[in-house]
Amino acid sequence: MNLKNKRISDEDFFKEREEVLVGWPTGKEVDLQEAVDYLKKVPVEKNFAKVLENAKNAGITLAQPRAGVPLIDKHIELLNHLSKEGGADLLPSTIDAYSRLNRYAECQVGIDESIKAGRAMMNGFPAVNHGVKGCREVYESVDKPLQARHGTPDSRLLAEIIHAGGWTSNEGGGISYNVPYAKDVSIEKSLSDWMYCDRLVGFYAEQGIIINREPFGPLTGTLVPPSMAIVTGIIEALLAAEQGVKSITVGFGQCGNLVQDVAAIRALEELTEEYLKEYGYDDVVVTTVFHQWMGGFPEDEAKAFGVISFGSATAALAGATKVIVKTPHEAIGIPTKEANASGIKATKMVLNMLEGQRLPSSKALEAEIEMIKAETKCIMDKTFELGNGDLIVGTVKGFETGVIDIPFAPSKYNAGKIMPARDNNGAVRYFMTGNVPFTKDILDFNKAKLEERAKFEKREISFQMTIDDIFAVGKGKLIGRP
Amino acid sequence: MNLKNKRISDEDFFKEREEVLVGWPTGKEVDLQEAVDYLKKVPVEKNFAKVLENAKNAGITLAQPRAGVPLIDKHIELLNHLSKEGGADLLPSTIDAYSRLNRYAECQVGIDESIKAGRAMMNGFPAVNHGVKGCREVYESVDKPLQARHGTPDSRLLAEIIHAGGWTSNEGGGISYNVPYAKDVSIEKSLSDWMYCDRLVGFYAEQGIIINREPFGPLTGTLVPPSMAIVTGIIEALLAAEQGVKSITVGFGQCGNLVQDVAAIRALEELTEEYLKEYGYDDVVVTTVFHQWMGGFPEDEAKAFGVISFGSATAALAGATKVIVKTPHEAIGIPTKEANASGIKATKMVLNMLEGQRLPSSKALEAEIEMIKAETKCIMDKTFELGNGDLIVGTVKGFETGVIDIPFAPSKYNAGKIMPARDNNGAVRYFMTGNVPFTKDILDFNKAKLEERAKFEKREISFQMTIDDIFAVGKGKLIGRP
Amino acid sequence: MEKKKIVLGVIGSDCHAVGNKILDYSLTDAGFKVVNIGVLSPQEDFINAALETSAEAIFVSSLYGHGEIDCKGLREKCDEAGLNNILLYVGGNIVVGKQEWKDVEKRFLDMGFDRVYPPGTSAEKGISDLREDLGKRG
Amino acid sequence: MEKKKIVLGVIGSDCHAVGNKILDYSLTDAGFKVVNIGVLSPQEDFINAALETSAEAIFVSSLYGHGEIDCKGLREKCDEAGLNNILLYVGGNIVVGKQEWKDVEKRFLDMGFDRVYPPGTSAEKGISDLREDLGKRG
Ligand code: B12
Ligand code: B12
Repeated sequence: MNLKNKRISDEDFFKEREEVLVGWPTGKEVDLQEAVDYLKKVPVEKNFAKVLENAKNAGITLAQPRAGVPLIDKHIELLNHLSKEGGADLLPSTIDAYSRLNRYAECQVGIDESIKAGRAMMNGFPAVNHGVKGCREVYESVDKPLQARHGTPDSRLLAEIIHAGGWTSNEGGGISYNVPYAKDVSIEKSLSDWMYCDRLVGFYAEQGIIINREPFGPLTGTLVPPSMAIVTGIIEALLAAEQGVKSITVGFGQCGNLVQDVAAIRALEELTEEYLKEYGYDDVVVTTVFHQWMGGFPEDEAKAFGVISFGSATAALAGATKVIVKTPHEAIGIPTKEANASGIKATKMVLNMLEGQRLPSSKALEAEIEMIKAETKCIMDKTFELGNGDLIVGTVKGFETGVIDIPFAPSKYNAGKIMPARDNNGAVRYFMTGNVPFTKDILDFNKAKLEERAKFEKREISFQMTIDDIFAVGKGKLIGRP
Repeated sequence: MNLKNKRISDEDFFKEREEVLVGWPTGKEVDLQEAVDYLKKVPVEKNFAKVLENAKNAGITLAQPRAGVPLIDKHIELLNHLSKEGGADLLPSTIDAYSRLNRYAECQVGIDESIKAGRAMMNGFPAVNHGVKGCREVYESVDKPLQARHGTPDSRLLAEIIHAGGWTSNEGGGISYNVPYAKDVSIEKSLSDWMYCDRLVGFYAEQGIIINREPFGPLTGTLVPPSMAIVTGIIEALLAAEQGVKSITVGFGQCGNLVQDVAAIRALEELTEEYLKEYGYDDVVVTTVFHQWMGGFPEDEAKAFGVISFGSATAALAGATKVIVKTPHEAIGIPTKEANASGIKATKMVLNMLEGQRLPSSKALEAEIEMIKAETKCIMDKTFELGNGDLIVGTVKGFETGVIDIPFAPSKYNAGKIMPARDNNGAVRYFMTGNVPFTKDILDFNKAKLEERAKFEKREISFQMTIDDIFAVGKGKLIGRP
Repeated sequence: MEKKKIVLGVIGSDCHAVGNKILDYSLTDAGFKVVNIGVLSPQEDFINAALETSAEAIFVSSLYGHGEIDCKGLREKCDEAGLNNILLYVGGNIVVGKQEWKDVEKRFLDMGFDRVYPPGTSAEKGISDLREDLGKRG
Repeated sequence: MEKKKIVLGVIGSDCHAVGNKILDYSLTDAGFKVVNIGVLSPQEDFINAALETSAEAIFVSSLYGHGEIDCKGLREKCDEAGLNNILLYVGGNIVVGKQEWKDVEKRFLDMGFDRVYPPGTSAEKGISDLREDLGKRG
């Protein structure tokens, strides 16, 4: 393979750019120099990177919802509701699923049908179709920083349009927006496309405009063991830094065991900073995001509030820079703006009550942090080795060989050989380790933890445990006991 | 004073009993021997003491709502809704405020007006007016153990009627159901009346029937420092044990700092067991109850869910045997049965997710436990000293001298000289210590903690801080910052 | 100028003491002379205190849900006692449960209260209304 | 007896893979031969798979909210392809947002689906309905 982890040259970038912008007519609206001027006028309180950095320094946790509807005026109404009524600190624009596959013509159908039906027929905001103009209209109508949240393997045109539109953050990455979201996209292709997105942000940084980038930590949202999620975060952070990104938010989706979750956020932050330093990226600001439970939710709204609030408490106790908020409608469908605001309100109440409080350092917490770090290091070392020191090559080979392996992912480029299950305290462990290159100590530890549970439940460790765990939270428990 | 902490003799008890039972016509319905036979048929799963003991052994936290309406059929409907739809593990019957003052004639007006108006005109279930028959009707129509929850300085007749009615737990105590609830009742009088209630439970115990008793830990629910609450719990536990009570649940109302709250529950449980052992009560089963935030609530229901869920998480992490559940209507009024059930559902979701998880032992937690124990010991020692070894005498004198002092209590027998405020992490500390006999170390510690906050907020430690703290949770924060 | 006198108390069998202490503090701070009869106060205590001190207004709190029963007839008793036109304010959680505020307010206005406050009203709101109402009377 | 064949997949641009894997496991476990075309599957893939394998039923999942657009015309295309009377089931989170279930069900029944499932339906429910419907056909 040709792809290497190296800053894209200006020549290559601008050549690629020409192809990208013709992907849809709105591409013509992007004029980089004009965009730089526009972005220079973004005030501090509407710059995603700055708001995150300030929160990190102040030691507080910000709340951000997910939200997006197809039509611009409705989308503005929605975001303002979430900001003013809900009290969101950061605003999203969730992009619809057609855009995520670059099917902009289908988006147009969705927009038209939504206008006709008088209700949203799409699950997000088709930013590319609305163009720079539409994105700026949204940006100018809200009072908080804006970020695109999606799941797009090839988000190059989207990135061009949203950033020129005044949106100062883009979620995603070559692994995290491919493997959980796509079936047929090669890792090499998505890494390459996200290199472009990162380079664009790097370009802006060179013009003095800091735009935030956020790898999608939860991946499939389904029992992803912390170390595997952290590996993808570190890799995407390193790749982004190489392209000149200066503000990176690494993320993790709640697993449900408080100590493990806090340990994961701590390990994620520390390791990302260490790796960035080790590879010579000294001026990157690293912040963290904790996602409230990303798996199947209970249908009952009161129970959903319980899940939401527990996630908020964990985020605060972990000291995450921000928390992504779920809603009481999660199990059923895209929330109304009221339901969405109520999720934010419950979240902020808990964050406010826990402001400044942290899970105290303890032997149990330290041990969990060490275990997560040790697991992560095994995978990272092997990945670098597979790439002969090149992280892109290593990552592609890592997936090929199953050294990196995301449970329940739809991608055919993912080995799908590891299988997670909860231990007797609800922490997520590796039940089948596939080709993940763990030391014997780590393998033994995972096994012992699961055997403890098996013994307690008087059954064998088996795939049935995993299935039971997948349904457990939806049914009102953390652990899927028989 | 004549009152001493000594088991009431049978003679005195039965003499007093005659006076008690004529307090209202329904007193005639109580026939102790018949009641013993009735209670012997209570199955394990409907015996409050047994269900608590089993939960303690299993290490799980049970959820109990508050609830009570004036009419029997509506009350039964309510309790069944909370049990079946809400998933409550233990059932309450909250007694109305007229009954609490023994104004049974006014209760009758309330019952009649409620029938006339077609809606509840009273804030609880008037158990004395409904008599043994009414209480049994309730008991027989539900599937979980029943407890009376009230705030009655003189609950003797109530105790007679509910226990004969099959209710196997009574909340309250000579301090905790006087000082926060009454203005003019002397401590001596309420201690004496609660001696009777405890003796009644002791009498049943001698017949082989274990009834649970629960001191009301939260007191005024308003910034009560942990050690002061724990002192009242220990005293009431010791007094109850002297009368032969064998199952005691000591309680504590959430303050909001996670580490302090967990420390409080741990200290409460350990100290109560130690004191009971020290004074020779070896066969008492001690369990704990954690009350979700007892102060002013936010009006917004989503925020209320946040408060409720955070309290549930604390209860679980502390390993409390049960948690008393608030509702999303708390700030406004007595909840509908639906709102009440939704509070339980949010609570149980969090308890289930945290089942088996505990706040790990840490230096911070141990230090907080030690501080609470040291403060408690100062007050307990002085109380015994004031009473020349007699706890009843000591308690009465303790209140007279302000050695025991409950903030914001309406009772004129309470000194009202201490004033609490939150420190910079939200833990409740003594800001004015009145006559509470703390060592210099403890005084310095409390002061230093509050000065940390004062410095952070750039203002003096003052009553304004306390006021700001009182309103803070209602306004969506824990600490009342300027 | 002499301080205006306000009778303050929590009516009926109601023991909620915290709001009462805060109102006392805030009214005093705002320059009123507060006659605080405290919690668990029958109607008679309010009236006697108002008579004894020639108060301009009575602040009734009811938190525990029995407000409707407890407040009934207070205006009439005030009139009988010769407390003509004394300002009667009521606040707290004055009815049982979450009810439509418009209806609740009307029921209490009909009972003869001059001002009726929903849950969570700040002391400041009561004080500014009081200043306005007293101002009108001169 | 030969195993009955069921085509299983997630329609449209939908990547939700977990339910699909569970359904595959449960249907297989229940004795069916599952032809799983996976996530992100266009209508054509369902039809081709059913034609190739002579399947008895098609299990369509749609989770992400575009179910209504994605499912439109599937029955007609089945008919055109000669898959007469093939059982069409659909489940998941098939519309955008929380809507009245009765209306949603009707819209999908009108589109020609034989069974329409609300969010959170267990695999077992689908399997027992399938047994019943196949039973009727003999
Ligand atoms: C995990 C998850 C994800 C993961 C998916 C990872 C993966 N590749 O699988 C990630 C994070 C990637 C994700 C992405 C998105 N998601 Co999503 N996701 C969920 C979530 C939380 C759980 C889904 C799940 O795995 N459940 C567990 C499995 C076992 O259950 P199941 O899928 O429901 O299937 C069961 C039953 O429904 C039934 N069933 C399913 N199909 C059929 C068919 C038949 C015939 C029968 C009988 C039964 C049946 O059987 C299964 C076994 O019991 C749900 C909400 C929830 N349920 O709590 C949202 C949800 C499905 N997602 C949603 C959305 C909108 C998205 C996104 C578009 C946007 C976003 N929020 O980022 C993208 C999708 C992009 C795309 N192209 O598809 C919405 C859909 C909204 C709607 N319909 O109105 C939901 C409902 C959340 C919400 N309330 O907003 N998601
Ligand atoms: C703390 C508390 C208690 C403590 C009280 C300790 C004490 N002695 O003070 C304890 C635990 C003992 C208690 C007991 C009971 N309580 Co209680 N309690 C509360 C709680 C949580 C907070 C009250 C409080 O202190 N707020 C802080 C103060 C500063 O605010 P405030 O009192 O509302 O006063 C402010 C304003 O309302 C306003 N205001 C008040 N009066 C007036 C008057 C005027 C003229 C004006 C202008 C303004 C004004 O000014 C104040 C300052 O801003 C409330 C619910 C809530 N608000 O969240 C329930 C609540 C008041 N209690 C309630 C009930 C039912 C009871 C009990 C009957 C039963 C029970 N649950 O155990 C017993 C009462 C027994 C009795 N005889 O009175 C109900 C009342 C229900 C209703 N009206 O429908 C409430 C609303 C809870 C609920 N939703 O069920 N309670």
